[in-house]
Amino acid sequence: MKIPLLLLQAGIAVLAAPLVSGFVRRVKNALRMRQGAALVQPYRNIAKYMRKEEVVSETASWIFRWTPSVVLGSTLAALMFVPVFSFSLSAAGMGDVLSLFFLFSLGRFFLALAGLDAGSAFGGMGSSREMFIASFVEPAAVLAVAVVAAHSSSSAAEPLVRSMGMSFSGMIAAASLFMVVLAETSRIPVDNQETHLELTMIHEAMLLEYSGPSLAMLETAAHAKQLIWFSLLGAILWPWPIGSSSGLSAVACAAFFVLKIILCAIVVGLTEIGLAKMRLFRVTDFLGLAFLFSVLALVVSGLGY
Amino acid sequence: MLLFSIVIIPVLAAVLSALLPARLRGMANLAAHGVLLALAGILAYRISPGSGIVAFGGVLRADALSAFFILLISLINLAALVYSRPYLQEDIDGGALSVRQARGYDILFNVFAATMLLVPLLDNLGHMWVAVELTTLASAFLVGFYNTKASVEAAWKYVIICSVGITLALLGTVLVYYAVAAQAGTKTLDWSVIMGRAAGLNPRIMSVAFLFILVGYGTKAGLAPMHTWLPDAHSQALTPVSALLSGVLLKTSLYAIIRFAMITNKAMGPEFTSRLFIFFGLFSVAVAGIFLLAQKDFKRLLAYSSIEHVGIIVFALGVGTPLAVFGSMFHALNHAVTKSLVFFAAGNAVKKYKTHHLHMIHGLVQTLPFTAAAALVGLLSLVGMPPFGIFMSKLMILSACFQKGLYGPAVLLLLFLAVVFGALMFHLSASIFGHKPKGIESGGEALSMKLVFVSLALLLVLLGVMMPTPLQALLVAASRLVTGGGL
Amino acid sequence: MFFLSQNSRWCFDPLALFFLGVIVVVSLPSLLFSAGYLRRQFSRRRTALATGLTALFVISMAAVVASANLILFLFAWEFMSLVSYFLVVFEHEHEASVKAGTIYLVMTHVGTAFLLAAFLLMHAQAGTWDFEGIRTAAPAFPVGLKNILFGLFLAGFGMKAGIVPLHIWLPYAHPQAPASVSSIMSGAMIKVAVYGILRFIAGMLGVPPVWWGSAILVAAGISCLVGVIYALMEHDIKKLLAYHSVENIGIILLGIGAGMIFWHWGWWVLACAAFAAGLYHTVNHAVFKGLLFLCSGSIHVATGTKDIEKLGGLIKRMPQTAASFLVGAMAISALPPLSGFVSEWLIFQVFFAGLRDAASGGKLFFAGMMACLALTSALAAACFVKAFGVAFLAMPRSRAAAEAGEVSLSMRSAMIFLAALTVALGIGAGLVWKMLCAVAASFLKPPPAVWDGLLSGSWGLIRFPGTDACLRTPMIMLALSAGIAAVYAFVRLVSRKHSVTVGRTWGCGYYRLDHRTEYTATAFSKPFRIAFGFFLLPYRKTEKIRDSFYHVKEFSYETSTTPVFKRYLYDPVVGGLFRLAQYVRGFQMGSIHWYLAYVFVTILVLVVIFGRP
Amino acid sequence: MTLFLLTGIMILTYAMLVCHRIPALIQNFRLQSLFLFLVTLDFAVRQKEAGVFVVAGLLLLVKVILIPSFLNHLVKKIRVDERLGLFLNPLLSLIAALFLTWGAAVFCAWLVSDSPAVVFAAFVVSITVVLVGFFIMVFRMKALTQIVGLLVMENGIFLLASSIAGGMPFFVEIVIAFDVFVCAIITGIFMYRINKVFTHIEVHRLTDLKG
Repeated sequence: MKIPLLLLQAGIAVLAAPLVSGFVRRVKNALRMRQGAALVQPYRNIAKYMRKEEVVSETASWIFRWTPSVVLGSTLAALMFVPVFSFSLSAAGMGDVLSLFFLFSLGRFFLALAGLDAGSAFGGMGSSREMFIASFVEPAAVLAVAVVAAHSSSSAAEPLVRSMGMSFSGMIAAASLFMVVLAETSRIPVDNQETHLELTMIHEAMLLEYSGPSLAMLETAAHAKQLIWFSLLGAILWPWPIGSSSGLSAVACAAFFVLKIILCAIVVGLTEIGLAKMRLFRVTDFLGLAFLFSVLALVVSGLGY
Repeated sequence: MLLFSIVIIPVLAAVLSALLPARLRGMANLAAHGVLLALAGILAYRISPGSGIVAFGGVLRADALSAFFILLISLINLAALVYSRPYLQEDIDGGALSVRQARGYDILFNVFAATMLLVPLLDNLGHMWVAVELTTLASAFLVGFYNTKASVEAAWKYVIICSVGITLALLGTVLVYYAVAAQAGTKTLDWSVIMGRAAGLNPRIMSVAFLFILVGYGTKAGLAPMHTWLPDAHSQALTPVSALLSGVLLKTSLYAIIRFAMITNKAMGPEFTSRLFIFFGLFSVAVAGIFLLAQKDFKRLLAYSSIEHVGIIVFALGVGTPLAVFGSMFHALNHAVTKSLVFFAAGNAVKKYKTHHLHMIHGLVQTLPFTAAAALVGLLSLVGMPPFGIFMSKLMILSACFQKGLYGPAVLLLLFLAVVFGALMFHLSASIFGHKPKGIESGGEALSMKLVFVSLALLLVLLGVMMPTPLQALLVAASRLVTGGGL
Repeated sequence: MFFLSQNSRWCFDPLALFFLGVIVVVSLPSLLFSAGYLRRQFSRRRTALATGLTALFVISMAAVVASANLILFLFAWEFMSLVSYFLVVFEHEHEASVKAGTIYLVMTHVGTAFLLAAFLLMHAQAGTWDFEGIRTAAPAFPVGLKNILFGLFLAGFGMKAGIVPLHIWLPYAHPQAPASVSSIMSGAMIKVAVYGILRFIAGMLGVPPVWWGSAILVAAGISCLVGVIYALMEHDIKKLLAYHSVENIGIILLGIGAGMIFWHWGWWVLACAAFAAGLYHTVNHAVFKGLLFLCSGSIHVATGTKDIEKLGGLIKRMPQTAASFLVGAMAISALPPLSGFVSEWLIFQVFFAGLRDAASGGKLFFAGMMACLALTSALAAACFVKAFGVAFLAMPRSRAAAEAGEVSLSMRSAMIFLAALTVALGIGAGLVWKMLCAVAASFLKPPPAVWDGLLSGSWGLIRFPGTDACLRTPMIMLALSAGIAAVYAFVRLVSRKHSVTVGRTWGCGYYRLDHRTEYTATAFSKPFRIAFGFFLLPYRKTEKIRDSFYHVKEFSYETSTTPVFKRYLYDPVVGGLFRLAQYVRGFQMGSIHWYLAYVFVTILVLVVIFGRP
Repeated sequence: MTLFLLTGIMILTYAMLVCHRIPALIQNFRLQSLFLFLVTLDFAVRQKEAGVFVVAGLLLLVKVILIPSFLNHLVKKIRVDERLGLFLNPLLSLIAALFLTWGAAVFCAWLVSDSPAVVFAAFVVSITVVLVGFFIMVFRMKALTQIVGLLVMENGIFLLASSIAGGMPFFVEIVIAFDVFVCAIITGIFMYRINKVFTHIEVHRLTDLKG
């Protein structure tokens, strides 16, 4: 019944995801008055990795070899939960945003193990910092989603989106979620995607040992994850026409969705340019702020706005 | 005739052991104390149905209460005797004791047993006082048996403090006599007669008399502020003697206090004595708990734990309901059995490691496995762990206390018992477990010692899990006698 | 009137049967494991003794759960503590296990003192020792008494369960016992305490006031966080797992506390669901904690050490142990297809329902609890990445780890059985959920109308009543495996010549990396130590040992965290008692004159005070 | 007549507190026992009961003749210096004794308020003798003083027993007197042992067993 449609939707999303991060990079370079790489540069990278030969460290175990598939697989499964174009598995009762977060933590768990498996200091440092940031992201994210869901009687992603109009508490929750998105997609204030200085990068450090097709898979997984977060953020900020049941035609929904994603990308690009990378132990205050925003949102929604 | 024979047998045994050579003397003593236990059983059996009384020529008299104490005394005497045979044999082979001293020990042991058996049987309060005084004198030589500085000092303190205490008790007895004489004009000190007339006694004199009795016999029973002689005497005495001292001697003086308390209760109502008992009981448990924490000597540790258990028994008497008195009697029996088991184990350990110091004794499990098992069983039973008797008696006492509504004292008791539990576990588990010190080789426990350990441990578990009905009947009769109310 | 021969009554209602099941599920594999585990370490006689004691331990736990009489319950409860004390002290050669045993028995005994007081109060009030009699008499109890009873039960059972201020003994006792025993202790014995809380507080004292539920929730929240933070700092694998038991007990009590609050507000459906969520996490924790302890036991046997800093690279030498440890780690970090995920998802739903429906004050309270649970599960994931990564992956850090071999078949089969059970509990969530709702309803006794709300949905589906969010774990499992298979096939298809060569790990091109450059557990937990510094009060000492002109030849770095509860709560009390004892010891100074003076003063004081006017 | 004897006993009790040397103490005890014998004889004459005469005779034999001579024999055998070793010098001891007498008087007034003067006087004297006996045991260093203190306390109780309601039952008195004699003998033997082991009989130096 819905399964083939869902698979189709996931496939399109995976293909479109690199485009989004390419677009974000384009936005940043434009603001820096630079020429910068083409929009499709991420596709070229992935294609290059695909052709390359894979070098695996001698100390690595089967975990190192299977992590890329698990990470990408879990992200694909997560894709099915989020209302990307039309509707999502949660509408079919598969689970909801909470399971989404848990699927992300599955991917993160294996990626961290792979980082440790290679036996180099950089991988260990990366996974330690990744888990550190993830543990402070989790409460803020869960609470933000809970607040938003509190309006729409269930935390299933799809109904969550449909019934909730533009409300003040939704806005504050979206702000908190925006900070969470910055942390999760390793954007500037928390982690720097573009650098290759081993001691500063967090997400990249775990991928340091990978090459060839495995690296390609991990790259696409990162892009897909970013797409999911953007679509979740967009769903909360501009909740209206999503999904087939709202009377608008499917094409209009998809167009509106793409518009939302572009808007998010621009906002993210702006913040990346505006801020400098924080010291690791100030990230706890940053994410603490995000958590406070979601508590504020809860208080506001408690008052009825 | 039964009562007379109970008193005469140990005296005869004393005389025989003065005459017979070593091998025969052992047999005679064993036979004598075996028969004694049997007689005590018969006495208990004859008395338990209803409030039967067995008397002999106006001097000796036994009711349910004294039958129970006779049973208790003869049981522990037998256990101590069976244990002291191999214990002394080791000393004689090792040259620490001469054969003459061993003979002296047997005579004194029997005299001591005779005096203790006499106390519950005497009806006249004056005679009872003399019997208690004689127990002190008889046991003084046993405490000071080894002619070392420490044991002589311990014996001296034991004799003097207990004699002072008992003199105060004599003053109390005289005051009781005065009250009886002044009120009814009858010149008698027989307990049964006084109980008949107890209702009309002058409450003022009776209260003062009971205070003297409580402090006097309390000194002998090791209640808190007057307990100072007890740790010295128990740590310096021979092991079987200290088992007798703390297992049974303390209880005989408690028996005397109970007799007087029954009179005072009849004269002035129970709340006067119960307030005193509860105060002294709790104070003893508290003092024992605190002193246990800072103990370094194995036998002194056990002496303080005796003070604690005497405190619990007196506390239960203070609660005063039939269930509480049943619990206190049952606790007295449990404590006697447990304490003798632990003292025997301590005796072996101290002899093997040649030191009283707890920090030097460790790895007992490897050097003396049977003794370590006995020590562990005894320790766990002392602190009231389930399969053993004290868990049940503690439960009875506390439940009686809660039923009567004495929440404050019950909570205090629980608190102090927890402190005692911590102290005992902290000290003894370090010495029972751990590595064997180098110079000591393992093994060397006599068969009869093992027999004593196993039988006492089995008795404890039996008392803990189910109560034999004749014993239960005896205890119910005793508690009905003391509190006047059915269970 | 008192003795076991007259007082043994048993009851097997659904709650008791559930906990019996939990005990059996943990004990059987552990006993199987212990056969191999003990034989390698101890002589034949001591192995027999240990197995006998373990069997006795399991029987006593079963007796506790099945008893229907206060005395029998108390008897079995103390007997359980006693036997577990012997097991903790089993390797009595090590001084540490004797000390741990003493701390354990003393704290358990204090806990039992609370229980004893509560039982006696109930007996004094209700007049009977049987559970039935007390349950019928319970509504008549005065409210003040009910609150006192609640406090006593929470303290007594909290001490045994390991709720935070009372958890001191747990990280000492569990690691000292042999691995198979510590898995039973962590898996089953702590659950018996949870059973006690359910049976007496929920089962007997009737509808609870709201502050009961919130007290349990607050205690549970603190236990979660403290447990996981200390686990992050711990590098002895069994102590790490022990601290995690504290954390998971917190999670279980989160469910139960929320259930009691809903029960007070009369939301029957949510109350049943919350209790069922708590019970679900109980059985999950029993299974995966048992599994993890068995794996730690096999590591201990194979390498002879429990310190993960000395391990490393075990996955290549002990594949099955590594695989089962990984399954356990994934379950405890609540990763999707497995059982841990399902129960934490349920507890999240409980809090979400509470958040949505509660009044404004309640909203914040439930939000706080939800955030605390989220933080705890994330920290748990971090902790087990550290534990698994440092212990099993990369290069061995010591000779023992390098030469470790796989353990015997019986041990491996026990571990694999539990791992399979973890996966099964994850997949068959719908079935288990229905059973647990029945158990929860059995002792909550909701009005019959509630039943249909709970039992909807097929075997695979959990429909959480109230928020109608539903979870189909088999579907998630399917989606995951489909995703992974699709990706693998796609990559295999696209890069046909996909050649994989084995090279050296990237060491910035200087030299061949060896185990000294690997990330150690201390390093891994350093960010957390700094972030939670306000609570852990970390201590750090660095020292240059040998210095040359250009660079440091040898450097010593030492760090430790202060055990806050032990230092600021327990040491002052125990230290104070010992100082008091030293002072009071002065009163027995040996001079006979003072002793006589004591007797003299006593009689004077008594005559003055007690002499009747 | 009895009042005269009672004052005699009181004076001797105070005298006991003052003496410095052991033979003096024993002599004082002997005199006090003699006066006790006379009091008992006086009561016996007034009651005209054979039993009390026997008791008085036994008292004379045990307390006046046997015990003091045994103690003197012991002191000669031990050949230890005869100073008593006082904690409190005689003056302070006397003040304390006065205070004890006042206490005994108050206690007896409260206890036996409605009895004739002689019985009241006998009560006060016997309680004072008991308290002084206690005092001697606590505030003197030598072991012998503790034995004598104990015997003095028992003297006080005997006085109390014989003065109220015509004396205790006959058989009880006999057994108690015999018991006191045995107690004196045994404590004497122990004192001898202390001297043999410690070569002194200062009891306040016996403080090895602590804690």
